[in-house]
Amino acid sequence: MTIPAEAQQAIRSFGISLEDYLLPVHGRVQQIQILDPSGHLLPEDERGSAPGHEYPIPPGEELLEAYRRLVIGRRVNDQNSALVRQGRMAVYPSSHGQEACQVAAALCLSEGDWMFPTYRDSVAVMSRGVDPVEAMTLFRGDWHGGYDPHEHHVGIQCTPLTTQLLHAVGVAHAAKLRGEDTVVLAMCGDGATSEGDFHEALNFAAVFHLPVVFFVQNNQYAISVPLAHQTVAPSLAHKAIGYGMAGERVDGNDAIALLAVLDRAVRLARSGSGPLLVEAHTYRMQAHTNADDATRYRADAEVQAWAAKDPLVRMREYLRGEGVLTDDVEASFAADAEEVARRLREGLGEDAAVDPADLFRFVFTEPTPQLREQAALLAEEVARDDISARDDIPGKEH
Amino acid sequence: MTIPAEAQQAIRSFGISLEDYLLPVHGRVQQIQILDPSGHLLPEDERGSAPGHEYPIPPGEELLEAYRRLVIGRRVNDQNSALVRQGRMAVYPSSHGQEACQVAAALCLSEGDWMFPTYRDSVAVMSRGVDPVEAMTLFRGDWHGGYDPHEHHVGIQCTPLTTQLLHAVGVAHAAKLRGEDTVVLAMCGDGATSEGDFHEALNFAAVFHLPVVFFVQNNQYAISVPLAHQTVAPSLAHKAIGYGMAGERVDGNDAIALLAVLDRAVRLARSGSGPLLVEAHTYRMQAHTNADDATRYRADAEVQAWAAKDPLVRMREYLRGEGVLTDDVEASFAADAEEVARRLREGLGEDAAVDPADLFRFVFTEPTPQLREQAALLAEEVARDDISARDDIPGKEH
Amino acid sequence: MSTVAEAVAARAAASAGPEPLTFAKALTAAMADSLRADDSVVVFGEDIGTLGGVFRITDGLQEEFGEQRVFDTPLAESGIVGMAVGMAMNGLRPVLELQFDAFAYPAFQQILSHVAKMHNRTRGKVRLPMVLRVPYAGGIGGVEHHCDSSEAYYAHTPGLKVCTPATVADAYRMLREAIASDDPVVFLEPKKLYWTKDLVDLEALRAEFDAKPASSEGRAVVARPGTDATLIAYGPTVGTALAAAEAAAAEGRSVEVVDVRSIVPFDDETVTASVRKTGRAVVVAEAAGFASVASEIVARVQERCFHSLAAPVRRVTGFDIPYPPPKLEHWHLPSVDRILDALDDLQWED
Amino acid sequence: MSTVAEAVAARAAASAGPEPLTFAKALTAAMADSLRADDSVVVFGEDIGTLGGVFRITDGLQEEFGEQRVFDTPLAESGIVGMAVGMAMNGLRPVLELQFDAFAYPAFQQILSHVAKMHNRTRGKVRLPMVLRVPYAGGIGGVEHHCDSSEAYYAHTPGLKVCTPATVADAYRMLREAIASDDPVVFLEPKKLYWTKDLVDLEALRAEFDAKPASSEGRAVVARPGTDATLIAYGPTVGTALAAAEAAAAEGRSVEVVDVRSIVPFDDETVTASVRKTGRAVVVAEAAGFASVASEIVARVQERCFHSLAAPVRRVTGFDIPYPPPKLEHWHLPSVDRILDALDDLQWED
Ligand SMILES: Cc1ncc(C[n+]2csc(CCOP(=O)(O)OP(=O)(O)O)c2C)c(N)n1
Ligand SMILES: Cc1ncc(C[n+]2csc(CCOP(=O)(O)OP(=O)(O)O)c2C)c(N)n1
Ligand SMILES: [Mg+2]
Ligand SMILES: [Mg+2]
Repeated sequence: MTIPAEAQQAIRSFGISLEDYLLPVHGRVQQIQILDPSGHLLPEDERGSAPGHEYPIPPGEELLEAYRRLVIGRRVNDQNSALVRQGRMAVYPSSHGQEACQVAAALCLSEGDWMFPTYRDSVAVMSRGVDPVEAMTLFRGDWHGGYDPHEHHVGIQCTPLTTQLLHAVGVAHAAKLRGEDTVVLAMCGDGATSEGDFHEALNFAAVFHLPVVFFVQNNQYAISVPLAHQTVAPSLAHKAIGYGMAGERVDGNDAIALLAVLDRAVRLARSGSGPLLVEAHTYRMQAHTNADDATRYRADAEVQAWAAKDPLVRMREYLRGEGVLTDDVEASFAADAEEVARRLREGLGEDAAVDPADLFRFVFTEPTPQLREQAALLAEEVARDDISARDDIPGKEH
Repeated sequence: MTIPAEAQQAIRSFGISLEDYLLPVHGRVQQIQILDPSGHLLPEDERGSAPGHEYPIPPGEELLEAYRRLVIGRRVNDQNSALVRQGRMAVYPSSHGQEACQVAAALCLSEGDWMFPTYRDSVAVMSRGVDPVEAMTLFRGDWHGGYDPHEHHVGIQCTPLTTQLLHAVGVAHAAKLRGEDTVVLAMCGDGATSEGDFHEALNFAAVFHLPVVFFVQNNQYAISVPLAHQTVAPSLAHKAIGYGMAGERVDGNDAIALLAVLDRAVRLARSGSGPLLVEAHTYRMQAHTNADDATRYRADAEVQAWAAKDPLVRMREYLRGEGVLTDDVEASFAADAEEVARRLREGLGEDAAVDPADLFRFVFTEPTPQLREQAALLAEEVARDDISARDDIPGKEH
Repeated sequence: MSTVAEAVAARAAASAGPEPLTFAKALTAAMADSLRADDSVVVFGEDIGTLGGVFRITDGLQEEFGEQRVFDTPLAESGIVGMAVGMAMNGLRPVLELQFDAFAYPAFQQILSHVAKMHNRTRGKVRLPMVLRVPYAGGIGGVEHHCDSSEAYYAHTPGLKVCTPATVADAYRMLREAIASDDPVVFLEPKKLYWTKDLVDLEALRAEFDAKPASSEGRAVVARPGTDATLIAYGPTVGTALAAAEAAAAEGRSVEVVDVRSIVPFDDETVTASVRKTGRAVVVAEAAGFASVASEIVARVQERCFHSLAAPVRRVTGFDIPYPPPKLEHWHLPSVDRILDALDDLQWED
Repeated sequence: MSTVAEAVAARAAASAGPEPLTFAKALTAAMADSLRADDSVVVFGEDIGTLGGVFRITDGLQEEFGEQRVFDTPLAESGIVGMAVGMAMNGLRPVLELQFDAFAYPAFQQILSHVAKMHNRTRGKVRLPMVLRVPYAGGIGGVEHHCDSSEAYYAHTPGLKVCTPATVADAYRMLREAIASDDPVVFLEPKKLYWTKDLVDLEALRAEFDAKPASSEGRAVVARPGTDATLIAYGPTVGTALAAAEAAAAEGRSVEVVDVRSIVPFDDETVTASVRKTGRAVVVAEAAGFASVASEIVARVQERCFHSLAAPVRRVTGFDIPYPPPKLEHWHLPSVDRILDALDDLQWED
C-alpha cells in the first residue's frame, strides 16, 4: 500500500488529489484542455493543470497516428450505422463524436495492458487491434462476442452497465499477485457511474491498490437521461475522492489533452500510484442506437453547439497548422479508412453460416448429459429440415 | 433543486462542503469534537469547525436527558448480552461503546421524522420510543420484527447491509412529493459503506434533493475487517463529495458534539439543504455479536485505549463538573435504567406463545390458494400433536 | 396536445365498440387510468419520462401527469427498487419499469430480501403495493442480456405475486389489477407482444375494472377449448400454443389451450380441470426448462391428475442455455412443430 | 504453529485410518490441499482471513498461505464476484466465500450475467474456473436472511454447475473437484451440517482425488438401498430422508434414499434407475417448493419413469413462505413424520 515517493509527488497534482480537498477553498471545476475548438493551442495557463504540473504535448508522430485513427474511427462509425440501416447488423451504438476518447483509450496502453470496453467502444476495440468484422459479431447477431479477449487483451464489449469495471479490477489484481506490471483501462459512460458496481469497482481497486485507470466518457446522456438527472456532483472526476483516489477531468473532444492525461495516468498507475479516475467531457452526436430517437429528448441547438467542437476537425486544423498533415498524408489516411470500411462492408455483406449445434457447445467446457440430450433433439429437428422450412418462427417477423 | 440562500450559506461550512474541495489545499482530516475524554470542554478553536461556523453547545436539559438515555442504553446493552448468555435470546449485536451515537440519533429527530436503523441500533430504536421487548422480538427469534414501523416512524432493524438507506430515501421522497417536511435519518456502519446500495442511496437522495441525513457509525470494524481494508479515503465523510453533498466527521464518543452536529444536520435538511452525510468516529467495545470472538482479530491494547474514551464517563464528568448532575439525579437515572432492564428480563424471561399458523398469515395480504393448502396440511399435523412430541426436529439441537 | 392514452380513450368512446389497439398502448392506457384514478400512483424508472420508455410504454404519461408523478431516475436498478420500497412504506403506489429482464438482476437483493418479505416481516403492518414492470423474453432479435426469461426467479420467491398477460385486453386488465393490488406484483411483459394488435373495447374494460377490480387476479383462462390434450402456456408462448392447437386441429386432434396468466398465485383449479378432462398435457414456456415455472406446472399436474393421465406430462421449453444471439434464437424458442412433436409423443397408441 | 488442516492431515496420516472429522474441517482441508497443489488457487471473501470465516471454514488458511492468496475483501458481494471473474480471466482459480445465502443476492447480476455466461459468450475462449461457496439453508436457529435455500436461482441459470455435499467425505471430495473444475461451480454448504462429524480417512480421500480428480462430479449416489419407494434428497435433507427410511424400515417398508449431490448437471441415470425399480418416489428438499429444484426432479422423474410409477411423485419441501424465525422454523422444515406421511400417501392399496 506504499506509494513510491516519485509517484506520490506526481499524484499530488493529478487533478483532484488526495491532499487537495482536505481543507476548504473555493473555485471552479478544473478541466484539462490543450486545443481550442478551432485547433489552436490554448495559452499554457488556460489548460487547467496545476502550476508545475503542466501536461506535455505528445510528440508529432503520436499525434499524426492518433489523427489517422480518428479518421478511421469516424468512418467505422458511419459505415456501421449505414450497415444497420441496410439490415446487415441488428444494432450499433455509435461513438460518433467520441472518437478522440476511443482512440486515446487504445493508444495509451502497452501491449500487455488490458482494456475493458462497453458496447459503445467498438472503435476503441478496433483501434486496439481487434479485427473489425470480429468486433461486429455481437451487433450482427451471430454470437455474443466475436473475438478472443486474450488475443489483444480486450474484454468482450459489455452491456450490463459497469459490471466490466470489476472484471478490470480482477485482471489487475491477478497480474499484481503474479508481479506483472499490467495496467488495466476500465471504461464506462456517465450514466453507468450511478450503478452500485461502479462504487464497488473503484473501492476495490483503491483498497487493493491496483493499477486500474477508470475512464468515464461523459457524453452528457444515458439514453435520454441528461447528466443533471444522474448526479449533482461538481464533476464525475470528483467521485475519485470518496475512494482516496486521484481524479482528472479532461476535454473529451481534444485528442491532445486526452492523450496527455491518459498517458500520464497509465504511467502513474504502472509506477505504483494505485487506481486513477479520468472523466472525459464529450458528446454523443447520434442517437443512443439506431433504435433510439434522440429528437425526443434533446434540442437541435445543443447538438449543433457540440458539432462545432468536433474532435476530428480540431485535430485536423492543428496538424495542418503545424504543417504535419499534408494533402498526401490526408489522402492516405482516407484510403486507410476506406479500406477498413470496405472490410466491414464485405465482412458483414454476406451472411456467415451459423451452426445450431453451437447453442450447446460452449455452455460448459464439456456439455452435460442434459445438454447432450437437448442437442440431439435439435439435431434431429434440423435433420428433418422442418425448421428451415418453417414460417411460424417466433421473432422472424421483427 | 434550488437551495435556499440561508441553507446554502450554512452548508458552506458544514465540513466538507461543495465549495470546499474545488482547488488544492493541504491539511488534516477535520473532526468535530467538543468534550475531551476527561469531560472538559476543548478550546473553541480546537473543536474542528470552520471559523464563524462553530457549533453551539446544546442546552443543559437536553444534555441531561441525553445522559439519562446513555445510562439506559448502556444498561440495555449489558442486560441483553446477559439474556443471550442465559439463552433467552438467539443473538444480540451490542452497541456498547456506541451509546452516544445511538442516543443522539434518537434525540435529533422530531416526531414526524423517520429513522432507518440496522441490527446494531436497538438502543437508538428504543430511545426513539419503541417498546424494548417489542424491539427484541427479532433477536429473540419469535418473529422477524416486533414493532409497527408506522407507530414511531422507525423502519424494521435491517440486516442486509445498506439496503435500508434506499428505503429511507423512498420515505423522504414520498414525503417530499406530498409536501411534508419529514427528515429521515438513515443509519449504517463503516463496512456497509462499501456496498453498492450505499452509493445508489446517496446519489438518489442528492439527485432528488431529499432531506435525508446519512449517519455512519464508523466503529472501526466490519465484524473482523478493520477500516483500512474497507477504504483508503481520508475519511468516510469525504464520500459525500462524489454526490455533491456536504459531509461532516464527528467524534462518536462525544455526545455533545454528536448532538450539535446531528441537530444542525437535521435542521439543514429540513430547511432544504438536500441530503447530508455524518460520520461518527467510534468503537465497538464488544464482539460483533455473541457468536463472534473479537480476540481473534484485535489486540486488547486497542480495546483498552478506546475504553478510556467511553462516552458515558466523558458526559458524566462534564455534567458533574457543571453541577447539573447531582447524586440524586444520577440515582434516579440508574433507577430508570434498572426499570428498563427489569422490563427486558421479564418480557424475555418467559417464552411467548408462537402460533404455527402465523407462517402463512402475512406472506400476502390474503393467503393464496397454495398457502391455504399448505396451512391446512400443517394445521392437521399440529392437531395430530405429532410435531410437538417429535424429537427429530432439525435444528432443535442448536 | 392530448396524450395518447386520452386519444385512445376518446377514440374508444366515440366508436363505442372494439378498436384495434396494440398491447403496448393497452399498458399505457392502464397506467394512465390508474394515475388518474388514484393520486398515490407514481411511475418511474430509466428513460420513462421524456422518452416514454425504450419501448414507449410510458409514452405521454409525464406530459399528462407531470414530473412529480412520472419521472426518470438515476441509472441504478437497486436504487429504483429500494427507493420504491420506501415510497410504498410511506403511502404511495410505485409502478416501476425495469428496462430489460436482465437489468433487473442488480435489484435482486432488494426484490428478494425486501419487496418479497416486508409484509411478512412486519406481520402485515407494512404493505408494499408496488408493481415491477419487467419487459421479458425474446423473439425480437435482441442481443445478449435483452431477452432473458426471468420468471422462475420471481416465482420461486415467496411473497411476490407474478403474472404475465398474453392478450391486449389482459394487458390492460391485469396491469390495472396489479397496480390496485396491495401486494407487490412482478408484472412480466412479453416484449415480442408489444406490437401485436387486437380489437379491444377499452371502455368496456374500464367498466369491467370499475365494477370488479380484481376479477381476473390469480385466474387462468381457457384460451381455446379442446378435448384430446391440453397445452399449458403463458405470456410469449400462448400464441405459439394456439397456433399449434390450430395445426393439430387440421390433423384431427382437438387441443385445449390454457393461458396461465397468473403464475403466483397459480390457478390449479382451471389447469387441473382441463387435464383431468383431456388426459394429456404439454407445458409450453420460453424460459430454460430446468427448475423453472414449467417444471412446477408439470409437478403440480402429475400430482393432481395422475389417474387421468394417459402419458407423462411433457414440456416444450427453451433449452438450458444462455439466451442465444439473434441469428440462432429461432432454434431455441418453442415452435409449433416442437409442440406438435411433443403432442405426438403423448402415447396415443396406448 | 501448524494449521488445523495440517494437524488434521497429520492425525490422519498417523492413524492411517478413519478419524472423526467435522464437515467444516473437511472443507478446510479441501481448500488447504487445493491451495497446496495449485499455485493459481486464491481464497477470498468477507472475514475469511484473520477471522477464518464466520463459520471458521477458512480457519488457518491465511496463516499458512499468506495474505496474497487468502485475503479479506471490502464488504461488497458484487465486488467480490465481479473481481473474481477478472481474476479467473487472468489465470487464477478464485474460491469465494459468500457469507450467508441471502448475502449472495447483491452479486446476482455478476453471477447470472457474467459468471454463468462468460464461457459461452466467448465461444469457450474465456474459462472461468471459480467456486462460489455459499453456506445455505437453515435449521440452525438463525434470524432472517441467514437461512435461505437459494439453490433454485442458481440451478435455473444455464452455465452454472451447482452441487451440495451431504456427508463429511463428500464435503472434501466435492470441494476439491469443484476447485479443480474449469467451469464455475456454485458450491452449496448446508450450514446445519458444519458441525456434524464422521469417521473419515482423509489420506484415502486425497489418494482418491489424486487418482481420479473428477470421480464424483455430476453423480448422484444411493445413500441407502431399498425396494419399495425412493426418497430423493440433497444437502440438508439427506439426513432427514435417511432417518425417515430407517423409521419406515421399522414399519416394514424398504425405502431407498438417493443423495442427488450434483444438481447441475443432474444424474438422471441413478435417479431413474432407482424409481423404475421401486415405482414410487418422494422428493425431499428444504427450499420453498414452488418452481424449485424439487419441482424439476418431480418433472424429470414422471417424464422418465411414468410407466413404472404406482403413484404420483410427491414432494416434501419447505412451504412457500419466507424462511421463518428461529422459534417457528421446525414447523417449516421437512421432517421425518412429514416424509413418512408422504410415503403413506403413495397409494399402496392400488
Ligand atoms: C444494468 C443495466 N441497466 C440498464 C441498461 C440499459 N441501458 C443500456 S445503455 C444505457 C445508458 C447508458 O448510459 P451511459 O453510461 O452514459 O453510456 P452511453 O450509452 O452514453 O455511452 C442503459 C440505461 C443496461 N445495459 N444495464
Ligand atoms: C449484504 C450483506 N452482506 C453481508 C452481511 C453479513 N454481515 C453482517 S454485519 C457485517 C459487518 C458490518 O459491518 P459494519 O457495516 O461496519 O457495521 P457494524 O456491525 O460494525 O455495526 C457483515 C459482513 C450482511 N448482513 N449483509
Ligand atoms: Mg452517456
Ligand atoms: Mg463497523
